[in-house]
Amino acid sequence: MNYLSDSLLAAVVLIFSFNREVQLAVWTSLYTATVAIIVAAVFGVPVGLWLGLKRFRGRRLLITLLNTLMAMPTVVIGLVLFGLFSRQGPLGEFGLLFTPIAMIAGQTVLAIPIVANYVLACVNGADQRVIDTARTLGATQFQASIQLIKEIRFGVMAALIAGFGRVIGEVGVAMMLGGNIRGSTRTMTTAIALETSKGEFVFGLSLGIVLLCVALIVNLFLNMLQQR
Amino acid sequence: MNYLSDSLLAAVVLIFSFNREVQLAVWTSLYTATVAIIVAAVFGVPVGLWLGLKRFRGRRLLITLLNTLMAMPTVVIGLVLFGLFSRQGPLGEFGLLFTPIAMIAGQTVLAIPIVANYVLACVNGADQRVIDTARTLGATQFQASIQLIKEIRFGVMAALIAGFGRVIGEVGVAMMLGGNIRGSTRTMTTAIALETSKGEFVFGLSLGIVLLCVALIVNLFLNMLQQR
Amino acid sequence: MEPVVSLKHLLFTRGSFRLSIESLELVPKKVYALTGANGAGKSTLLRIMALLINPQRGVVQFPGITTGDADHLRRQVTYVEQSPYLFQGTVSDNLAFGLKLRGVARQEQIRRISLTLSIVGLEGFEQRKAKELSCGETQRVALARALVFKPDLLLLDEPTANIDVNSRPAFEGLLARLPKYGVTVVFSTHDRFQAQRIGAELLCIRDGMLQAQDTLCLF
Amino acid sequence: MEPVVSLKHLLFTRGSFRLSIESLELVPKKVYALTGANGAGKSTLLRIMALLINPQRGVVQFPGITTGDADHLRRQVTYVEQSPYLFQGTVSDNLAFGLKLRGVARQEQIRRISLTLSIVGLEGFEQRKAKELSCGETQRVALARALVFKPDLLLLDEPTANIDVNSRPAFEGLLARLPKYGVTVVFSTHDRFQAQRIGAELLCIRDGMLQAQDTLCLF
Amino acid sequence: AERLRLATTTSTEASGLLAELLPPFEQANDCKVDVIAVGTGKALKLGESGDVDVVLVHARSLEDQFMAHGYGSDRRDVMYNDFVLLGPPHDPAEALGTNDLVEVMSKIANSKVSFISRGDESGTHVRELQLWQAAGLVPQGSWYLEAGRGMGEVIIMANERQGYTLSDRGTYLAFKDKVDLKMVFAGDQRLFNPYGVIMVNPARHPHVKQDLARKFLDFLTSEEGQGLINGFQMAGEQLFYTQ
Ligand SMILES: Nc1ncnc2c1ncn2[C@@H]1O[C@H](COP(=O)(O)OP(=O)(O)OP(=O)(O)O)[C@@H](O)[C@H]1O
Ligand SMILES: Nc1ncnc2c1ncn2[C@@H]1O[C@H](COP(=O)(O)OP(=O)(O)OP(=O)(O)O)[C@@H](O)[C@H]1O
Ligand SMILES: [Mg+2]
Ligand SMILES: [Mg+2]
Repeated sequence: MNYLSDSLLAAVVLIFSFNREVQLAVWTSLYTATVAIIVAAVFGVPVGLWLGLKRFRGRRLLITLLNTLMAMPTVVIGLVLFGLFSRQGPLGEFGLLFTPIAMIAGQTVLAIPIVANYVLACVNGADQRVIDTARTLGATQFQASIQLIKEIRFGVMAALIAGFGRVIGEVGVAMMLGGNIRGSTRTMTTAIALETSKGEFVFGLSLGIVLLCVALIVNLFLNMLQQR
Repeated sequence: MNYLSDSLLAAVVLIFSFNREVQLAVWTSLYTATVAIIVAAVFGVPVGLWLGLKRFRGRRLLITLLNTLMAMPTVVIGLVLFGLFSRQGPLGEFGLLFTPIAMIAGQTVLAIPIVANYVLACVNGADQRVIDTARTLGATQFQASIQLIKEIRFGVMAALIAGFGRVIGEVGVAMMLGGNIRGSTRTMTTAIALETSKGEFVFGLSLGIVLLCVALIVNLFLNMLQQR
Repeated sequence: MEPVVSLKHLLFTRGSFRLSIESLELVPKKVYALTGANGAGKSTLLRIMALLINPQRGVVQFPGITTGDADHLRRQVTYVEQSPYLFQGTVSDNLAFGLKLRGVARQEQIRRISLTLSIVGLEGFEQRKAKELSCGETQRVALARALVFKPDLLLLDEPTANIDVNSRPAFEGLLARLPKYGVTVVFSTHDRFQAQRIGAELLCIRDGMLQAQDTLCLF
Repeated sequence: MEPVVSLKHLLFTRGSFRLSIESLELVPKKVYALTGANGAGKSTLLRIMALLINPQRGVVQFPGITTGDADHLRRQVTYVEQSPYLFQGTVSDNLAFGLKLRGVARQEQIRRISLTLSIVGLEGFEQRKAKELSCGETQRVALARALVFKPDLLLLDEPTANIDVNSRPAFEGLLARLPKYGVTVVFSTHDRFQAQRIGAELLCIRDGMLQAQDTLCLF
Repeated sequence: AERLRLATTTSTEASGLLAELLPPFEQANDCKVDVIAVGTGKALKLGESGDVDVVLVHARSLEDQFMAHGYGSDRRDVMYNDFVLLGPPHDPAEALGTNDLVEVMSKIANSKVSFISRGDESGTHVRELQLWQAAGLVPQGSWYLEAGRGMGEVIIMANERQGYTLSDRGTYLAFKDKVDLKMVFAGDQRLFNPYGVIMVNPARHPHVKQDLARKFLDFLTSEEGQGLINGFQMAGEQLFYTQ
């Protein structure tokens, strides 16, 4: 087991050495994931609310499709967006491939079904009287939905946390659309994948521990926000 | 965009050609994910219930840790279990590395936090009176929990679906612990990764579409089960 | 004077339950008491009037209230459920909800909230957590939450069922006084003498139909 | 005869609310009526007796019921909440819950369920969905769900609050008859004459304390 | 049937060479070879920890280190192929037509057209760094992208950026029709790329299937094996050569 303990030790050393490259990768991971989760929330939360509240034909089918999207491998999302962003693709002229923007786009696509699904589950679990009560007090459908979000805010927060975790820990999209370019699109996860492919297991694992520490700090911070 | 439409076409051809190797990969993906999610449910559902029902010091910290685990890159899980299963690791003598068992173990570890978190969110959303009502009718704590699970069964099902999707779509654990051995541990996702690295984007994407079809069928089946 | 609400050729069915009302017009600034057995359809009728559920057939109109759209209408018609839902947060947050929607100024909100709370016998409850109230207190808060913005039509579902016996006269007095402030009240009740005490007009549901208003109501 | 439940030196506080009971013993096969203002602590006391919440101080014992452990005890003590929760599924599923736990045979379950439903005035409701009942129907099902396995101690929180006026005599008669079958009943109520009609002994909570049983109860 | 575990670089698996090479061996010895295709570094690591029986890689210096540490018990040269320099068809750095490798490298560096480096310490990457060194250059700047990815991915990136890169011939042939790149330089001695096969040391890892592993080494270096390697073609070109 000294392989695992070696990694732990290396992680501690890594954290306190303030290695420039590691810092940069942490930063890239953090800001792409943050932007992606914000954009995903803008789309995913309303979708989840809508599927949770409205009753219409085909609703169950849509939910099943949403569930299916959660099984989408990240590399497939990468492939599809690659087709969009590549030189020959419809958005090729903007030269977005292998930039953080392409990564963020992919991560957003990845996070939307997760956020939507989680919010849907929360809406299903929420007290059925919330919307009615708000409406009888004079709220429009939109205002009532906002009130519902407030009532299930812990669930929505959990949805965003789940999505954030998924995005910051994923590697397929970041690799495929970001390109793992040193100093620019290298994230913690692509760095880990790289070290692993080099056979530098201890270093890869210690980077993984650093990533988990970063995620822990973010979660502690969100947790603090929640408790206020 | 004919790269995307080509892939769609190729996927259709692929499905109806009943290619042996693809069938085998589908099967490997399916059964490892299924076993993993069952084992994950055995651990994850009680953890989620426990965190949702019991109030104790350090509970919020545990929940934060659980959230953090969701950010764990699959390759890191792969690395850690590699340390266990490798010949030099504590379980090395069983020679489990690069077998489906190792893959299943990794996928289980991956799915547990997801299932637990989702169940936790459902318990938080559930009517607070369920447990009390069951207990006043003579149920033990355990029987009352079972009743709670029945009441939130859609949420629990959603948790399992989310976990299943995550597991069947992941590639890091399958690569690292399974080894992508043709005819034995090659799953749909590792096959996609392989084809992508070969530059066979169309084939990779069409495999991705096949995978999504498989996931869709599984979800439709679960959906049918739910509606009965 | 135009009726506050008028129902015509109304039919509502759900499973084996069936509610049908040929015609009903409620006059402004009056109090109506709705009675009927359990499962007769009192709550259903109130929910229809509160625009929460749609009848399969027939029309529900509010000629005396607004010519605006449904969203305008909803600001004037409110409904207090039989087991009301209070929003998370404090009692004050709950009462402020409707006031905020109507753009009432902060200071005025505070004044009105404390006034209304004292009317329902909950002085000083502003900062209590809404989810930690007893049943009767919850019912009072829900009533206050509706009263605070003075609706034109107030629909109450068994509002005094869980109110303690010493406070009941005060509540009945309150219901009786509301028309003076321009509020039309419809409340359901199982207490056959309550309607008399308040001087409310009886509406009695039986066999899925409204009984003629002059027949003896057996509930 | 040993008391069914005995409370000693009980203190329960929550925020500014405080309930303290020096000593209370309930004799078997009697009916007790619990009264008090909204927020007086009726539900709290019932929940303590139902073992749902623990007092900060004092002991709750059930000498007349069982010498077994708490799980045994829970089979004999049951509590019907003020706004009861019905499990998903049918009315019959709800009633079967307690019977299954007690290992009652399938046939016997069906027999008892239909009998109990008719007692609470819900003949033929077996296959109705529990979540789609009116308020009064819900209250009846919850009562039936508790009655069906004949507990030793039955704690009811305002059981007739939402019951329609024509059915009330039947329910009061039922409560009055239960001791004959060996059931001790404690119910809370806001109807000061109900206790008299049933012949129940009055327990009156005021200022966080139980009033002496011989003083005049103002609720 | 017995199973032999072989860790190898992606190039041998992806090119299809192993699909030609393994079946005759498997048939002759009634066994199955489990191929784990990973980067050279990881392949050697798997050998080091005893999780595979045989490794087939191309990184001479690392292989020698591996042997020196006693992780391997037997190493043999199997075959070689070569590296080639790829670039965009219009060749903005005017590398085409130059005969000197060093000059080509400086031209690319001076043109400031993108150069995509593997950046993953693979055999190819190590060779690339040697070439820069030979040219007396330290590549840096926004034109020099260190991708940290596999060969195929890097070719795709070079294609997208219309830049230059160094590739092994096998992967280039596999990608030739998929990308808009052409070979701008090849054939220099310094682009020689030998593959070696190593049997993991049974003295360190007793569970290593040494008999089968030895047979595998023998087979690869036998006349039959060498013949299969020489006969293997991709896109009509021979890909690997034996000594
Ligand atoms: N969601 C629902 N789905 C199907 N049937 C329902 C639903 N809600 C209520 N019902 C049925 O409709 C009928 C009328 O219900 P309603 O709640 O209007 O009765 P009520 O007069 O308010 O009774 P109570 O005095 O018990 O409150 C009842 O038979 C009830 O079982
Ligand atoms: N979860 C809680 N947290 C804090 N305080 C609570 C909680 N539940 C109830 N209380 C307070 O405890 C007091 C007693 O509540 P309880 O429900 O026992 O009253 P009650 O006599 O049943 O009243 P009612 O007649 O309205 O049902 C009330 O002042 C109430 O606000
Ligand atoms: Mg009702
Ligand atoms: Mg109470």
